[in-house]
Amino acid sequence: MTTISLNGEDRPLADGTTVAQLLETLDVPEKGRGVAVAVDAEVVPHSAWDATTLPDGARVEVVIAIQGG
Amino acid sequence: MTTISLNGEDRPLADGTTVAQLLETLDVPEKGRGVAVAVDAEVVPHSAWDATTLPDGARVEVVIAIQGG
Amino acid sequence: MTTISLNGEDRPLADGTTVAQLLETLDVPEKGRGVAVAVDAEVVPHSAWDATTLPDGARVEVVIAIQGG
Amino acid sequence: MTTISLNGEDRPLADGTTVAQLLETLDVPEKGRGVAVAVDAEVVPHSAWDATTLPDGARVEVVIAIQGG
Amino acid sequence: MATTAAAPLTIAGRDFTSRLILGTGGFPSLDLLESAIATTETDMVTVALRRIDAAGRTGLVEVLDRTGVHVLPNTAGCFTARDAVLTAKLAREAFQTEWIKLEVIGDERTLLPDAVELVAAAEQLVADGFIVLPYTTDDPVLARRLEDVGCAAVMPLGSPIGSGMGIRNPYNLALIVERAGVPVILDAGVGTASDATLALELGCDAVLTASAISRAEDPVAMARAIKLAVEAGALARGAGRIPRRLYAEASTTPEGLPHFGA
Amino acid sequence: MATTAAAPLTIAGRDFTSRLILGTGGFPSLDLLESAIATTETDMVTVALRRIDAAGRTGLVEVLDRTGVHVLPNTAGCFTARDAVLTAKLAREAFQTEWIKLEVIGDERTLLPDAVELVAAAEQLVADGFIVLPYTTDDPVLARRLEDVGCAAVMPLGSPIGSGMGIRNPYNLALIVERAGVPVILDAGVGTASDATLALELGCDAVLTASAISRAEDPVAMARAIKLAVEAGALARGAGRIPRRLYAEASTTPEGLPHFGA
Amino acid sequence: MATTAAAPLTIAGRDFTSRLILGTGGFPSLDLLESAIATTETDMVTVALRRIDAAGRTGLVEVLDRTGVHVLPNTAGCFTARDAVLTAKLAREAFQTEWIKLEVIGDERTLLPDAVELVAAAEQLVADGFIVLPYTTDDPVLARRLEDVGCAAVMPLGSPIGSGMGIRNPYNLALIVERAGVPVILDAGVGTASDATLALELGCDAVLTASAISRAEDPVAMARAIKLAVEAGALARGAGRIPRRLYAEASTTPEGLPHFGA
Amino acid sequence: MATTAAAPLTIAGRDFTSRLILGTGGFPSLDLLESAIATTETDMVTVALRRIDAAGRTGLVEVLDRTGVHVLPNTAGCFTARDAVLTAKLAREAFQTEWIKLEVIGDERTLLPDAVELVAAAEQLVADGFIVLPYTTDDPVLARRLEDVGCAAVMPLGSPIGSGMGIRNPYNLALIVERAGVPVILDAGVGTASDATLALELGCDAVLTASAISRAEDPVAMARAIKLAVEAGALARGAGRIPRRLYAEASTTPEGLPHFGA
Repeated sequence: MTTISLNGEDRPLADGTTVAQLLETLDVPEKGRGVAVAVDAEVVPHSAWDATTLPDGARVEVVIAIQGG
Repeated sequence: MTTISLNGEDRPLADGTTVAQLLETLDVPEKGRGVAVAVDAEVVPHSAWDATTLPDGARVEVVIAIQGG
Repeated sequence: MTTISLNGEDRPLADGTTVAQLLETLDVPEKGRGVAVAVDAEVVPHSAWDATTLPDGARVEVVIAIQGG
Repeated sequence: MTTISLNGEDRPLADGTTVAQLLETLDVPEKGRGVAVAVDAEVVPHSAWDATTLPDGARVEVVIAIQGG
Repeated sequence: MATTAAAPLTIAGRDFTSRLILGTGGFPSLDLLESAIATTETDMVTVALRRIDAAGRTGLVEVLDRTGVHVLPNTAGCFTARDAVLTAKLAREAFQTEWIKLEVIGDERTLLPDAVELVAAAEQLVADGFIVLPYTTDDPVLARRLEDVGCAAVMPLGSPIGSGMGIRNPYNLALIVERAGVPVILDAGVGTASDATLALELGCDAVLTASAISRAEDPVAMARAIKLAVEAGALARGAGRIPRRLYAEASTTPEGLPHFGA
Repeated sequence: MATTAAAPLTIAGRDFTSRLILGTGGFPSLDLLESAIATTETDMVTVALRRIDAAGRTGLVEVLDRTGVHVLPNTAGCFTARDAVLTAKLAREAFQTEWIKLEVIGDERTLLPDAVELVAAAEQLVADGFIVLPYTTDDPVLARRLEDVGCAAVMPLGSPIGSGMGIRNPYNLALIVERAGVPVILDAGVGTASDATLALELGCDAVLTASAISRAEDPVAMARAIKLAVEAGALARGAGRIPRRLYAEASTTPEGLPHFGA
Repeated sequence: MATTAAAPLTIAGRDFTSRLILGTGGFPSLDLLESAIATTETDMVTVALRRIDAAGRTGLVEVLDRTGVHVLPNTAGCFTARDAVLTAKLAREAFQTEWIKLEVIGDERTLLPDAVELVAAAEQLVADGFIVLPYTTDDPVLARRLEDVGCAAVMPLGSPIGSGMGIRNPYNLALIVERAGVPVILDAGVGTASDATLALELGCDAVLTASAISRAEDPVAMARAIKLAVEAGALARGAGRIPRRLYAEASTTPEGLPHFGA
Repeated sequence: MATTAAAPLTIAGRDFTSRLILGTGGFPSLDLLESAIATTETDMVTVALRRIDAAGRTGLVEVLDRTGVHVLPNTAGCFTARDAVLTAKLAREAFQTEWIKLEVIGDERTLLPDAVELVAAAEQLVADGFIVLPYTTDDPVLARRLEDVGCAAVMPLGSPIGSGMGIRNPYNLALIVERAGVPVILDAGVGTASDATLALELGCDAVLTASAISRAEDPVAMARAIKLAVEAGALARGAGRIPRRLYAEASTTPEGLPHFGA
């Protein structure tokens, strides 16, 4: 069992869950447009979402475009 | 019996009352300094206060210096 | 022989010259549009240009629209 | 024979000349008040003027208070 | 009067689609004037009157006829009520119009209006049936007096004619607008587009300008600039601007900021 | 850089037909945002990034795609160079763009930029291949530094974000413009149309505004007002305005005045 | 008229050592008024006249007598030339003085002067032997007219009475000063010390203020501040200030900078 | 920090009775400088350092010793933190003082400070035991940073050195004052007395000026003017000025007006 911090809150995950799998649980626009992911303060490119598994204790930030600026 | 308008309010006076006599009934500074009198929209000089009697129906304005300007 | 002052300068005229005749000698737009005439500080309406003769010594101002304002 | 750069210009000096001796050749206020000296971009404190000799090729800056600021 | 961008400008019962009145003075050529009239899409232009021997036949009338603009003659150059009234009467004959932009000047160097002569002239002209649009200072009491004697609009200055100094005292203009029951037209002082925008934002119903356009290096470009500026100002006035604040007001919410650890 | 109204705005080799950049913050609805994009005819809008659980799926991306505008993500809310750089990298992924509006804030109440962190972040991002458009103070030396480290434009403020105070120090803006070799974009402070016009007249190449439009009582009307205001300002800048004078300059010749006797 | 700090202020042949005239309105107590008179070292104060039954015996006359200041009665509250003239005549009797500060107001909310009534009243009072100091707008032509009808000074406003908005249009004040042949006294609008300094720097010969002092939290401290401010302004006017420049002018020579190597 | 006129100005534990710091640059003669020191009653003056062969023995030191003023050397002319730090160390030796007015310039024409180098230099000098008074822009965040790194005061500009343009952005100065925990000294931009008064009214604790005095036509008269102006501003700040109002606030009661019939 893996527990990550997702946007500041603990989230239990199945071991070996990938970034892509995590995003499927969120309401993300098609092809992840306007969305980005950082794991432990490193950006994970879209191209690596499928291949990147989330280790236990990972601090994950998933951000999306909002109105601003 | 004479009735004048003093600063907008009716005031009964003995017939033949002079401006000087009227002023004695008011709380006027010594020698009338800072005070002036108009009867029927004409100024009555200090020198004429003793000699000027107030006719019935006269509109009398008595003004005094206040803070202002 | 009549002499008028036209816009500040003396101008000899045949006796009985009308305002309309005077204007013919000037380069006035068609139908006098944009032009006005005063004789001795009185405006002469267009309708009276034909009938108005210029007396000797008349001070005549003929004005025209220019760019301005 | 020693040659230093004094305020950007070459200056020949006897070997072993000290900062204090150099200053004697300039028009410096009493006790060096308002005056400071840097040798090769290091400030030489007043207390070291007597003891500091100027090596050949030294870049010496002698500054004085002027009106300013 | 309140400005509504959508509604037309109405003066003395006449509607205007443009809120820009063009002064014709200072254009290097009639061609440029005609281009500026076309570019600004103005409905109304001012003209002056001068002795025909000094002016010659000018061609101006033909331009005005061709463009079909409403002509607003002025009394520029008059220093007394008497001269202004006589000039207004000449203008009425010349253009068969009751409309007059009333100028009574009190000082040659600043060309500022003379309040006392101005009110006197306005009274006489109104009594004689004129539709009087007086060029006035930015004095709110004087503007009110001019309205009270029957002027169809008031035309306060922003700054002296041709100075290009814009609106020197926006507070006074705002006070004039607040009280006015007739259209308020900023007259004099516009130097560039933003001055015109500001005038409308302050609540003026229209702007009159000559020199800012006619004496710009490129009069036609400036004509278009000021046309747009007037539209922008009228729209902005109607759109309800945000309040001024001393501090910031974030346009992006601070909530939901990501945290990247220490 | 000199502004020519006719020529397009070019930033980092990309041409823009509009000189108005729209911030998307503060619009009461996405419909109003979409209307404002259409009305302003802007080519480029800013967006921010926030945690998805706070923001939810917003629909914003769909609006952006529909309108086809160029997206300029920002780093709003960052107080350090490190956070700003990380946020910029997230933005690059989110929108597959190297463009970033760099904000590094130094004070919560005024949201003013922190000069030191800003320069540090700009250097890092430029080195990392970003096209950096930094939100900066109106300090001419700082603007120059940002250009020197490779920023593609500089975005000085007129006054604090959302304050609506306009351009508080036009002298500084003029100094920035005079020296700049990259586009100068007024960012922050626009409260109404005339502020935008003035920015262009001072030589700014473009204006970015959000709150002035999104928080106006009628955002679409204000969108149109500011669109026109920007065009007016660019045209006026190019048209060569008349000089400012202390005294008047008659727009009507005094020659040829009629005389009516005594 | 030119201000020389050293020379006394002369109005109608009477010399004043102070360039500050104190309005007595608004002081919470006669004691504070008396302290303010002492602190400012003013030579002249204004007073108003009101019906004795409203005012009661005020004690004001005694303060004036004690301090020995020259009394300048005003016509505050008058809206017509007729009322102002009558009030001036009452004031002449009350204080045995020909001096009158002439106020003819045109609007209750702004208390701005009515130009037409003001000139009419000034003419009548001058003809009747008064020494007339009219409170006027900042209109240079009106100021000139008032001088021409024989006023002993002109008293333009900086901004509305009691507004504390300072000098809203310094250009107009400068134009008034330039042309004036009588003393120019800034009347109304001073909110704090710098407003008074600026008035003198612009060339005003004196300043009249009431509310700025009488309604400050600490009237005596503000009295001293404004006294010093007036002296500072008069001195600065005479001292020949440096010109304004867009760029810097080093106060320290760049010559002789030390070099510390690379 | 809050200014109290009565309390002395305290910087780094040292009390000053005067709130005016005099820059010595630009005086046509040492005699005039000495007179200005005496007239202003200043406690502290700035000096610069230059190569002795360019400057010669100047006599300046003797004037400083005679007048007994506290000497504040500056780093005028330095464009990098390194040069400024070295210059500060020379100054420390020359005057046996830890006090330094830190200038790190970023642009020759405007002589505006370079924020990044300035902060770097300040940090080094504070670490080396200096009492650092940095000349800075009017950027509130930068001022706060300088305080945070240990500066003993902050010296924001009003406008460029020697420009005489006064305080171009009073809002920024007010923001600096609001947040400052160390004295705020207006440095640069004063052109005449009212500028100094305004600085104190805005809450500055002191004013530094050189050119306004030294380059005035009559430096001693201007020295006195600015001395009084500073005192006036400090007093006015403490006295609690009246609020600004758009409309008038009568200084004379309308009650009790006499009525003279129709």
